[in-house]
Amino acid sequence: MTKSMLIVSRHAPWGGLSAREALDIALAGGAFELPVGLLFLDDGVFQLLPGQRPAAVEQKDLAANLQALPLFGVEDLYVCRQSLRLRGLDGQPLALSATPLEGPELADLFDRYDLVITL
Amino acid sequence: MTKSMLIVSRHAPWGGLSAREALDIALAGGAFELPVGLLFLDDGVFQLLPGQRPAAVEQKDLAANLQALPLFGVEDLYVCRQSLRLRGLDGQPLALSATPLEGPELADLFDRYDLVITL
Amino acid sequence: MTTLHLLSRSPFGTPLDSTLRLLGVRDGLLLCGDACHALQPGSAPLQLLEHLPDSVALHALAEDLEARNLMAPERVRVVDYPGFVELCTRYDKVNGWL
Amino acid sequence: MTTLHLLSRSPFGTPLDSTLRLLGVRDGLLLCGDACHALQPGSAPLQLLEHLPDSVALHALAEDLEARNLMAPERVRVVDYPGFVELCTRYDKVNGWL
Amino acid sequence: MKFAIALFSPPHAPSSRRALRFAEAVLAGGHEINRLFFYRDGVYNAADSIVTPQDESDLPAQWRAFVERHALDAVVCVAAALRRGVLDSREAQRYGRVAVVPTPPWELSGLGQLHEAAQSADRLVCFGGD
Amino acid sequence: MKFAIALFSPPHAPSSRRALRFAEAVLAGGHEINRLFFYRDGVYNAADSIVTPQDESDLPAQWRAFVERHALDAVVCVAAALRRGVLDSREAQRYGRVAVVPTPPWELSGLGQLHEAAQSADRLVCFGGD
Repeated sequence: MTKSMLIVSRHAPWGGLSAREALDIALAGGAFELPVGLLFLDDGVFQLLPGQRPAAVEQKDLAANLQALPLFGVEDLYVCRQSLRLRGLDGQPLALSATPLEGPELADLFDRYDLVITL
Repeated sequence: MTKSMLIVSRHAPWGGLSAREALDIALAGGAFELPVGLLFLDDGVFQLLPGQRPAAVEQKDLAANLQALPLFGVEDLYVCRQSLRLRGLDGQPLALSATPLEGPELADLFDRYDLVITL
Repeated sequence: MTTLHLLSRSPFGTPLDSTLRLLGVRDGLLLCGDACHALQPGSAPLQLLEHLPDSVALHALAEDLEARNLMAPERVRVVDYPGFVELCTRYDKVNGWL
Repeated sequence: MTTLHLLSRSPFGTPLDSTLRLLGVRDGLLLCGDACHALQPGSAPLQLLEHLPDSVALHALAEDLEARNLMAPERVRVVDYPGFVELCTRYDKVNGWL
Repeated sequence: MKFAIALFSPPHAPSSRRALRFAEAVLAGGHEINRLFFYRDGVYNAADSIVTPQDESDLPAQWRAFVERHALDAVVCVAAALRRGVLDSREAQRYGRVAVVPTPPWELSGLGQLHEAAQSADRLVCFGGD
Repeated sequence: MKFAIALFSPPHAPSSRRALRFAEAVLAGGHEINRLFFYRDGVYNAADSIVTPQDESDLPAQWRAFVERHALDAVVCVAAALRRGVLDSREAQRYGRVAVVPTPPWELSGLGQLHEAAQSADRLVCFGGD
């Protein structure tokens, strides 16, 4: 029986390798046709903001990796609404469509997956 | 003219190398007979608690390094009182005598030193 | 499906509340490393832990309490490594908050 | 003696207030890296910054704002690397909050 | 039960030792470890060039002895390892560098090995942070 | 003005690149750098075994080129480097390991060099964190 995996990405995109290395786990899971979900939590929500230009700090854009998620079969994307709200981002347009969750919906999400990896 | 250096140690003693590497800078400064001060701030105040037994996690005790400070001429030890208070430690006995400072006294301390290194 | 959540970072350096919000009512929490400082009497993190529903089981790794000269409050079960392994078998999955 | 304080970590991951408490009235602050997220409109860190005395000069590194699509509020002076170097010469010392 | 254990922290982080003591207790408790996976800064645990001060625990040596003694499957993520300078002799030759991870018992491979281990284990336990 | 610059973060942290761009601007502005000091995880910037993905900035190579071009004094803290596996050929020989830091332009030395640089500089600037 194939197990589902929830990957929780908690870090902003250009402050280190964390966001990239979480995405790599998601894409690898998708490439193996595993059921993978991705939750953007805490500073991880900054990955979803449009109009970022990481070339300004000589970093590779993650946008391509994010857009590749559905191509790799990773279609279950979630974002923590409380994390958005704390950062003044609630209601802002996001570059990627992710299901906003809050309160008990988040615990329910954890509940539905067989495995969780937080980065 | 010799410059004075304030070293700000902000991390708990057994959670990584930060506390040890801050102390090493202080001891090296003392060995060169430089005027060095040490401020325990934020989680750094946990370094001052008595009765710790790092052997339980197979780590070397920092107590010897802390006790060595005056021998190396590092006698100006300070602790942030607000950091103690936030951790429920205000008024607790400390293993090392450090001058408690708070509010504008901390900005004054920074002001008095020629150099600051925060770890 | 129940989750055992591992916490190892200091609760004063990284906000604890955003993690605690995600706990399910039947989940468990294991404090290790600097996360054990959350048990410091009179601190805000301890208050947050005490406000968790009774159904959430709290645990702490013995060696990390001993290293830090901390006492566990009555609600917190102290475990050694065999106990840590046993906890992992009892919950359906394990999530490490890095 | 005045100090230029460098901040590079996210203000949501590590508490900003304990650092801001230590600023002298004539000190300066330079936000770089993820610390620039403190300028996010409507966020708590921005409120903390706005409550600093007017005598504390606020700066942000241009490239980090651009990378994050952030606008600096009027009070914040945006600097490039030559401006960063110039700031270091203007203050008596520089303290990096790692 | 079958455990997959992942480590994301370097040997000088307490979570490296914690992961090792946990792994020892897993085997001592009659359980099985189907794979150890080293990702992010965890790849440094396989670096052969680390010199630990004599009076401190030598985690890279302890990991190596543990892996060898129990003939465990110990996989180091190759992408994470390359950018951190942890190379085996094949990668070192390819890029004209020196090898700092010995081949046996360590193996450099991809993230697929993490998923495979997680799929075939009863529990995945990740160690990281401090 | 004379600058002493210390770096505490590894090449894959943004503060490594920030420190380098700052150092370049210091020289471009007609100032002087009396020493670069690499401490804590900053010692990895001198590791010769790091292989950066082709489409990313290769900070260890950029640091090396910068240090060589301007003939700078670049000191790597020996205690921090040993425990992180960053060894020059002398230390590698002493401990029976492979060298992952080339001798020129890098030099392994003690924390006294940080103090000496800070004493003789007009400004000490430390880079670390993210």
